[in-house]
Amino acid sequence: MTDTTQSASSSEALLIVLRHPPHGSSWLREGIDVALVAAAFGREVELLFQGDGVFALLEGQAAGALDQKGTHPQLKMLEMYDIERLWVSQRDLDRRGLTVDDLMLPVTTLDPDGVAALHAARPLSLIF
Amino acid sequence: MTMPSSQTLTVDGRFVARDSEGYLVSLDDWSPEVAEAMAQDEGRELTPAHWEVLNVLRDFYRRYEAAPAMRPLVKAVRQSLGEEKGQSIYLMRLFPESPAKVAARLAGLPKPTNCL
Amino acid sequence: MTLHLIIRTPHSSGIFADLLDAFADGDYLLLIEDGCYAALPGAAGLDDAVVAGRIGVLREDAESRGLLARVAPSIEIVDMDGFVALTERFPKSLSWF
Amino acid sequence: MLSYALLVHAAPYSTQGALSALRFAEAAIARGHRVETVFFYHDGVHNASTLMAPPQDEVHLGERWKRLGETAQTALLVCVAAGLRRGIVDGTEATRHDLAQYSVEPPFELTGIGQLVDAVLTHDRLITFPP
Repeated sequence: MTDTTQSASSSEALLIVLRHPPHGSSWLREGIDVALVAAAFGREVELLFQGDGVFALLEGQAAGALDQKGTHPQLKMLEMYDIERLWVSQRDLDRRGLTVDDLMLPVTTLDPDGVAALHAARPLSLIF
Repeated sequence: MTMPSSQTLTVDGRFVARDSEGYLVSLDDWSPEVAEAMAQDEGRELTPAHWEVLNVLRDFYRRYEAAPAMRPLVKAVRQSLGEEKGQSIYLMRLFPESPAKVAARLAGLPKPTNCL
Repeated sequence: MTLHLIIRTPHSSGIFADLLDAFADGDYLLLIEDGCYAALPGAAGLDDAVVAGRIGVLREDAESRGLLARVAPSIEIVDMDGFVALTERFPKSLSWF
Repeated sequence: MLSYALLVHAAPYSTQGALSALRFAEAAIARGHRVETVFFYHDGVHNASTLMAPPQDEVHLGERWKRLGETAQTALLVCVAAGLRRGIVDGTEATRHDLAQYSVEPPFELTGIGQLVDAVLTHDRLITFPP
């Protein structure tokens, strides 16, 4: 398990927790929008993919019906906004029959204690 | 045909509709000639240095389906055109007022939502 | 320490699982809106061992749903004023939906 | 005394969230706190519609927010990006986007997501009211 609480520089980072899958609702897009704006303002931002939010990272996504934009290009854009810390709940991957090899971006996995520790260590966070 | 709502440009005998702030009504209308005409209409001249940046923006949009804020624009320019040009002061000189906004408009990217 | 707020019934998808994964020592869980149904004794979704003594239900929302007399004994009943008092005690709150 | 920001994702009348947020705000003020900002995002932007007309025997959420804005000097901020997509625009944005009508008036104010980030960073507490 990776220690989530050590990095002093991150204690004031804004943690955006993404819990919804792409396409079916606008939660994921609107959550990423908040992350991008915060980063554009120079704030350190981290993302935690929990629950159905892990589906956001699934490899091989495309635009939706009626040309609905996907969120995968937004996720690929994160590095341009210097958002580099992506945390994923290992248990939520397991529950959905996925592994990190199914994901489109390099991530750091957390066990349940790690998820709780990350939440506890970040004074500023928003769930989408 | 889309009704030109406010200002039209005529490029190579074709009408190009723009909204009241000068953004293209339909992004499909964009071409390098349209960009030149838009710039001329705004009293700007597009040099090769301007075009390098417009091309970075169009490439950014193709990859990420979004127009960048200033910081990621600077980063994208630095990645494609080098350290010297990847500076906000350089972009400010090319596109005074607001490089991310002005250059995105000329590059035919969607109108931003005033979100920043 | 975090105040967790939950507004869905315990039978809705995945929320309680994700919340419990994020629940740390010293945290508190307040059930509001449809989350109040989790205050029934034996309701699926909440692991008593995890949250015993650290869980409350919003009085007004429980009352309007016919739950007030049925709330499990380990769950505190908190009114709107008490909700605000909880946010004074806990510097951070997270809403799960 | 603490300063609060509330984040409202809930549309009026569809779910209980907007009402919970209002009642929370009123209770917080009654305990001596300041509710400095309410930020409307996602479907919560519909709370700002000036065209809301509920039956007379139901709470008028638009009026209640307005009263909060006027009596407690709470800033009622509406995300412009979320609003534009959903037809929640003020006069300025209507002009900007060549629209014939608008649906937002003061004390509601269209702003960017940056104001939400700012509220998260500067207020003592942030409480989210989902749909």
